Amino acid sequence: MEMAAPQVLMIVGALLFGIGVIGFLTRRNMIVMFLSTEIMFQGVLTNLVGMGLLRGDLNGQALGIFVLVIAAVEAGLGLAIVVMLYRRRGTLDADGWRTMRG
Amino acid sequence: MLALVPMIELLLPEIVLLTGATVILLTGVSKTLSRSATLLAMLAIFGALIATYRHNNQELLATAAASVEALNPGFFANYVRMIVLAVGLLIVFANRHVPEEGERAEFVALTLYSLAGVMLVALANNLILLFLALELVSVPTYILIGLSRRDIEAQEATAKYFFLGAFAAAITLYGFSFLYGATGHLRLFGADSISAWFIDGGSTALANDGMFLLGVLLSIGGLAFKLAAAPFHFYVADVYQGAAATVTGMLGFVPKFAGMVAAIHIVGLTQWNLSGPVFWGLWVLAAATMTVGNTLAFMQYNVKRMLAYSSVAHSGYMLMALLIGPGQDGSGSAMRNGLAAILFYMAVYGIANLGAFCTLAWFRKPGRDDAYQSAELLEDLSGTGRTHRWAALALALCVLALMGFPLTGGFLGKLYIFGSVFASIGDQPQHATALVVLVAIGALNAAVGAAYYLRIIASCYWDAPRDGRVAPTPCSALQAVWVVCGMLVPVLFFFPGTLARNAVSAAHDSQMKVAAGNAELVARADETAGAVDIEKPTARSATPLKSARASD
Amino acid sequence: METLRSTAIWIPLLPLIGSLLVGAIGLRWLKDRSHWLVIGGVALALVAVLSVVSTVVGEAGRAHNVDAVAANEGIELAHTSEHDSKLSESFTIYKWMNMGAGSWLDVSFRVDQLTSVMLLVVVPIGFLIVCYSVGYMRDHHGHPERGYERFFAFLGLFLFSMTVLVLAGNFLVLFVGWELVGLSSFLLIGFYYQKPEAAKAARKAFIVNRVGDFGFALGIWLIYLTFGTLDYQTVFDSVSLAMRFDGDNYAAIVPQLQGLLGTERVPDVTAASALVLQVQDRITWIALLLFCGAMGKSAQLPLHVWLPDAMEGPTPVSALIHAATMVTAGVYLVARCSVIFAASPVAMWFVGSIGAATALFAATIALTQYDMKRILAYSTLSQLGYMFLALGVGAFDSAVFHLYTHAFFKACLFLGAGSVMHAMDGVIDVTKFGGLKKDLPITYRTFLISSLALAGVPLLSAFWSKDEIIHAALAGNMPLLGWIGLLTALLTAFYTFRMVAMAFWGPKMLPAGVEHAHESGRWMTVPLMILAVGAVFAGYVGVHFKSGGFLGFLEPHGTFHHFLEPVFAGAKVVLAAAPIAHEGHALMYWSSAIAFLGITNAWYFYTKRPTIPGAIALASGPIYPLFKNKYYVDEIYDAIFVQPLRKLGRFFFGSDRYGINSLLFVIGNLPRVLGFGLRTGQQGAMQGYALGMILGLVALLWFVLQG
Amino acid sequence: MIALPFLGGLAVFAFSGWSPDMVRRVSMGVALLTVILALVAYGEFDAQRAQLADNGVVLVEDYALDAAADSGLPVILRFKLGLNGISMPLVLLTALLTPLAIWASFTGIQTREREYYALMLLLFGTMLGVFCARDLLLFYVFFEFTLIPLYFLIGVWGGNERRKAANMFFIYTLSGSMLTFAGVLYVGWKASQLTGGVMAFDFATLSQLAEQGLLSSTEQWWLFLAFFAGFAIKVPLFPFHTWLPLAHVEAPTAGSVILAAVLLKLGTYGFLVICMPFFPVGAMQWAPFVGVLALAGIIYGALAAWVQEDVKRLVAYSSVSHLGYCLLGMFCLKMSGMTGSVLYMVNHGLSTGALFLIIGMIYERYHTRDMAKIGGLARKMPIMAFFLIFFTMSSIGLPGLNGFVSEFMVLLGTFVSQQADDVATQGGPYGVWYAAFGATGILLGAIYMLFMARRVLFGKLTEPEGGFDGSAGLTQDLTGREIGILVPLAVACIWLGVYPKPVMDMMEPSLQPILATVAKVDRSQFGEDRHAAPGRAVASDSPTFASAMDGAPGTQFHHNHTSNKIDPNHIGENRRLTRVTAIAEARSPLKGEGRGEGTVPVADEGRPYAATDRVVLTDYSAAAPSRTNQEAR
Repeated sequence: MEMAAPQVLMIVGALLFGIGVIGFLTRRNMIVMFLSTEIMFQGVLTNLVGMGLLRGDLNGQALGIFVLVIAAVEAGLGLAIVVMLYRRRGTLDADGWRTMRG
Repeated sequence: MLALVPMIELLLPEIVLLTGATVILLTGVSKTLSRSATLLAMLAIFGALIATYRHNNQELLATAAASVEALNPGFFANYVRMIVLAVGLLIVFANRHVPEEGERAEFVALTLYSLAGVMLVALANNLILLFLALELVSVPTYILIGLSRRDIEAQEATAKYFFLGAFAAAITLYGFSFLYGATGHLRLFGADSISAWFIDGGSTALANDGMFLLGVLLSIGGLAFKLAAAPFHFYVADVYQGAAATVTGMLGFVPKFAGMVAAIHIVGLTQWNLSGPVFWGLWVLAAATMTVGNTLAFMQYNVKRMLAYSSVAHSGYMLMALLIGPGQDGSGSAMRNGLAAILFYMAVYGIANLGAFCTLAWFRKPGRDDAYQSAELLEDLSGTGRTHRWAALALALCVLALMGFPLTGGFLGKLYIFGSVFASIGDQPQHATALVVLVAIGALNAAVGAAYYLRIIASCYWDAPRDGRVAPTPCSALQAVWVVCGMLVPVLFFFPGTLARNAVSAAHDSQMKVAAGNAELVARADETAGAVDIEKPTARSATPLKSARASD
Repeated sequence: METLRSTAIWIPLLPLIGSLLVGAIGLRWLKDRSHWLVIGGVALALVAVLSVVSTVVGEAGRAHNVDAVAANEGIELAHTSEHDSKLSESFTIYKWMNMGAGSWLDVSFRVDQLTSVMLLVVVPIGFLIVCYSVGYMRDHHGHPERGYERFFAFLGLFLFSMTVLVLAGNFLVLFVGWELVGLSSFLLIGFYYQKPEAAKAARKAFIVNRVGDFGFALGIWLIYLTFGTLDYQTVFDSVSLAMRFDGDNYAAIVPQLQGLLGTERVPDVTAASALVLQVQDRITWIALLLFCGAMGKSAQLPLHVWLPDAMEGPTPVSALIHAATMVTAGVYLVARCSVIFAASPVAMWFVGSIGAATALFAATIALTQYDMKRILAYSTLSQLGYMFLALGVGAFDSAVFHLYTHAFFKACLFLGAGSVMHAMDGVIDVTKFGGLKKDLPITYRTFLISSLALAGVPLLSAFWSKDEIIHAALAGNMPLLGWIGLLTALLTAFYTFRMVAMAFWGPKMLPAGVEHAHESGRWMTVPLMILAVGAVFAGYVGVHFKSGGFLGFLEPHGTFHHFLEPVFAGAKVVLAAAPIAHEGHALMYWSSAIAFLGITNAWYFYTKRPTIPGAIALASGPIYPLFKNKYYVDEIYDAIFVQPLRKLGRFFFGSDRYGINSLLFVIGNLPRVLGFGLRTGQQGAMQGYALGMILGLVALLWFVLQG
Repeated sequence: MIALPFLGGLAVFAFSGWSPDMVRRVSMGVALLTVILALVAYGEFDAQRAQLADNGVVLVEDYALDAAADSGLPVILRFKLGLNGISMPLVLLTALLTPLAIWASFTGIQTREREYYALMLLLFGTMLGVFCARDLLLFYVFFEFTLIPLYFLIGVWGGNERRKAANMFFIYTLSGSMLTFAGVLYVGWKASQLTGGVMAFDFATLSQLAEQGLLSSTEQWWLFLAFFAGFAIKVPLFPFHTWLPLAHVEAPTAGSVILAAVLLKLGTYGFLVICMPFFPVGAMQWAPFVGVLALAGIIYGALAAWVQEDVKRLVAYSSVSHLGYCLLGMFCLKMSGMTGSVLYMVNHGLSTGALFLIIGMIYERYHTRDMAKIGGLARKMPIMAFFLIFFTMSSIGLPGLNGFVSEFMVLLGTFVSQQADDVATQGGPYGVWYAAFGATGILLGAIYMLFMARRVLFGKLTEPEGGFDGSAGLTQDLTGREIGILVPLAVACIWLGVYPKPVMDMMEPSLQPILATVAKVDRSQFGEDRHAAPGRAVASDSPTFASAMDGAPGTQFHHNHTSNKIDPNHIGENRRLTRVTAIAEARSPLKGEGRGEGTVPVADEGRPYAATDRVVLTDYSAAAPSRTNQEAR
């Protein structure tokens, strides 16, 4: 159990990351898509923690903390953008935003 | 805490720039004060330039760098800084007319943040710092796109750029986590670093470490988004089209430069000792990027989209050189240097690209939501060769430079890239055919590129002018930018020396860094085991993986 | 020889200068005085010719050979005399083409007996015809025609070219003259360029000549390939050496070849024997290829088609170029290269056969034509055929002799026809007029004299030369050619007098619109008379008085032949044929009889019983139309060569447009196709983009981590 | 000299205040000044020629761009300019034609004069640059840059389909030259072995590269292909020619003139000064192929020209045909052919340039080039008729005019190509059949050119509705200015036709080293791969003229073989007469030790030859003719 912790964390991280990717690809609601990216970040975070355990130092967790910060920044920015888009269109369907193509 | 002073010393340009940006941001509270935003930005940039110039003092750097592990100062960083600041100055000027009256301060400040981000990317010697710097580059650009125009396209562009950017950032970061996980280090070069781990390992098991490779590949994949390399290029056209032309000019340069510098760091971790699959992976990436970019651009009649896809193609060319790396030369004379080619190319490309977009912005036409928007379609440009001949000439020159035509700096850029690829054949004889084929693909792509670039020139010069279709933007700063770009393009052909020399020493510097790390390792290896017999730190034949692959 | 050299250079230059001056200032300033410059130039050239010829004649006895003497010394030859009695002067004027390694092709001239004869034909007759043109190229009121000065400029150019041709000292210069006369001919035939026929005929002449020149050029290159030089003397000497090379004399001949060709080419016996082999291999090819050129220029079958059409040019042109001088260039060429031809039995056979075939063929066509100039043109073809026949049977001197006599009477005939045409306001169809005997007395008399000469009436010039030819043919190994010659002689007499009868005899008849037939002015009649005198007496340089000869006192083979002997000595040696014995004069009587038979028949058919010819024509079935339509050669050429080539050209052009360009279109649109495919990925949906990114990334990972 | 037109062009472009007249005068002045400089250069060249050993190259200038030489860059662009005997005539040609073309545009170009003349001057400078460059990269830079001005000249001032034409011209040419670019870099990289790392493109260095045999034959094969791609399209060689008629038809008169007269020569010049000396092995490997393409082009171009209705397109196709000779002469490996080839470049420039000028003059008057609509013009325009006939004759190679000399030399060189001589010890790659087919081009040339002359000049007068257009100050026949344009060309034609020796003297020292380099190539190497192993006699698989004649009776000889060893030069050379293979114990003549024993043929069939002992072949190379015709049993 103790021995397996890093690997478990890594697997969980990978799963989270995968779920985030799949969510990003499949959900049409922009907020959900945005949340999916957040899940991807969390997956990375989990992975980092696992790696840190594997390597036995704090570097991984240090990077993890910065990831949290960045995720927060992205969250703020993302929500602002979502609000802007919603104001313009009145919908959050990602498919609505494809006027430019080709 | 002792490290703090050297840290300040080393980061002085960035600090100046960021302080400037923050001050400008603060001036935004008052309308009167925000008028001086450009001036302040200029001051900040000049300040940063002066600070950078100071850093050319090697001794100063050496003493300071010794105590700060997270930074990687040197000519490489200085070169990046100088190019970024110089082009940044132009960008700031070019964008003078874009934001609305009240938002100029924010706009300028965000630009400066982004520039500072690129500089930090070059400086970073630590995954954390690298990642933060990359985010510092991209986050302001998300906002800039949204700020630059009010219409729906800009918003769509913002959304796409942001969402996909976050997506890609997550991928990059995932890659970083594996890099860390595989090696146990966050430091990139030097003692106790990832690259040291790589060399130290020196054995098949380590070099072939799946986790390490995964880390490299995921990182590069994420960075490929910034580079707009295929298949991460999808967003490019939409975003470039949506943003205001001058912001597009910036988007073509700033994030790409950051991505390229980061990619140089990441690939540099492997000492350019690319194992077969990685080599082929990058090979395919470069070939696909060139081809995809050019063929898609070939289909466009919207100049902005065309240039967007062409920027994809340019990434492809640069990836060619990235494949080569700094070349290998035990004497360290850094001949046939792919990195130098990239650095040179990037500068020329940035200028030409910015110039082209600035002329597009200068030819404005009535827009949908805005009062005006930049010229976009080919037909908007028709006859401008007669009505606005200097602007059209500048556009033509910039486009020719992008085409890589002789008598423009673009030609030298292509020359250096293709040349470095050829030069590296000697280093990698097993890849000789692949490299020659890659150059041939590049050459054919350049021909395809010529076809669509010519369309721009043709519509400027061949078609009859249409009355009232476009009118010049009354912004002398913008005009000044395209004048400067138009002049720099041929100047860079005839007088490439300074830039080229600096690019070479920058590349040389980054290689030295690697070599320095290696030297330490060699020393250590001698001390401890004494069994690892590496005469030249970067001798490739010493790597069994390589020879194993070659024998396949 | 410095004087000879400088004089010879002026022979072509003088007409050229006259011509250029007229061309430059004629239109604006000289106008109807344009002829004086050219006449002056030609007259001075004539003086130069006379001086050159007198030198040649004067030195004829002296052994003198600059080029070959050294090489010949000490060589045991069967006929060592060949070089001794020869005056053959070659001189280089300047270096022309760089062949590498210091060797050049030069512009060089050569003066010898053959040249002298040719000059004596070309320049005096040229002079007379230039004078004649002064009258001819005006209307009845003395106003010059449009393009008067142009005409004289072209005539001057022609004389320049022709003299270059005959003076040439190597094959290259010969080729230059050859092409230049082609140009002059082209320009002069196309003189009435507004007439589509004239323009067409001019082009045809040039192109058909080019066909011949194509072979000629190949022949020249083959000579260069074989001998490494184009100089006449070197080539001829090499050929004759090569033909003499055998097991006994190689030791003597090798140094001789080395002297000729240089030790680089002939270092030793091996090389010499290789060269000999090469020469023997190639000699037939060289001769045949050279003969191609001759066929073109001298309008021999099957390249004869241009000559009748060339009659679209002004009549003096027809007289000068297409009767007296240029068309004989082919004969000159073969005579000049007699050594080469003599060395190849195949070539000799070919030349003789072509000559005989042309002689007969052209005569049959001439029977049915109504255009006076065309009849004369076919007659020229036929007479040229005689000359080649003579060459083919090895009677080179007879051929040149016939060339010489032919020039006088045929020029006279053409000029006479021109005079008629002038009087008839340009009508030349003999069915449209008749009985002009009274109205054009001088023209009639001169025409009659030269017709008699052409018909081969005894004691007139052509009698001697033609008879020699037939004699040589019958005596040689191809007697069939002689019989053909005799048959042709009959036809010749007939068609000549058919023409005379229709034009001059019988009831008077004028074409519509012509009220009076005026005899031409002095500018025209004086040359006519001079030429008629020539037609009578020119032959006497070729005979000598000898009791027991023809009619008891005349014997063929006179001064003329002796004069030319050195030129053909080499060929005679190579041929190794016994000299033709001129014994027994039965043939002469027979041919006289044939001539009279033809003449009387013509007289009977066309003045006494004009219905007979029509009846014969009807009775002959397809033969008459065949003759009348010139054996449909033009049509056949058109169908076989011209149309298919044009079709091919169209096909090529089409394939450019649709083939190559379509291919290019396809290639050029590859990026478009690719782009179109890739564009489907650009649907604007960001999740699609993300999917693409992920798939790409997965592919990359899979590729790298697996691979 | 090169910079002056650039500066002039810029000035013309920049000063917007100038009236069109002023622009014309200034650009003409600049052009003339450049001509004077070119003449000065010629004078200097002539003066220095005697003292120069280095291939007759007169160096004018050499500096690396912005002193980047010491920067450690992989590639350095050097401005190394110089003239040699090959480039000098072409420089003079350019200097003669461009001002005339500018002069000829005075009436034809009535719109956007400033840009037009600026571009003309730009083009002028670039062309001079190509011919002067003594550095491959610099050559490439100029070579490429010529596209831009012409692209605009065609695109802006061209005819109806000008866009298509200009695009096709540009992209087609660029596609080819991109591959050339790759080749250039590869060569530079190879040369870096000689210079210690920095890529070098200096001609001198590159010829050293060739001399030292540092390029393998495979490399040369590919390099030739890469350069071929650029040059063949430029020339244009047969299947790559389709851009040319279109570009010619659509280009303005001056554009056509420059295109035909000078720009096409860039390709042939490139073949001559780059492909041949630097990749001699590649060149010889490709030579038969190039020869066949050239022949195809000669015939194809001629026949296609014949069926044209548009005079300009006709002349354009004639260019395709003529340039075939150029290449044929170049690769025939004979001094005569190569001299002829260079001369051909000049001559084609003169005569075709003049033809395009005349066509332009007609076009200005009648606004049509359709031969169905104009005819019989000799009646109304006798002076024009004279010049047209004159240049037609020059074009079809009438002796006395320039075309003949070059055509004759080229074909003669091709004809005797196989013959060994003191330079090309093993003979060239072509032979009688190449020349024979090439010579059909002369015939066809006469056909289509006279066809054109007849339709335009002779026959019934045909004019389009409304007669001629004199609005631009033209008279019915040529004006003094137009005569003034044509006369210098005519004089040059006559001069080169009658006395080309000075030009040939100029060329020879420069051609000699190229010829020597290529001639040294042992072509049996690559013949060997394809055809036969040593020790086996190989029958000629392509029928040759002489081998056909070998069958003639009385010419067959027996040889006494003293050994089975076979001269390697003969093995597998299918282009040469190889029925001989048995010169015993002969070593390669290339090594200069060609001293072998052979037997003199012993006669058969009653043709007695000296019954011989063995004869020592002292000079093997000079005995080459003997090798060609003997027969091995």
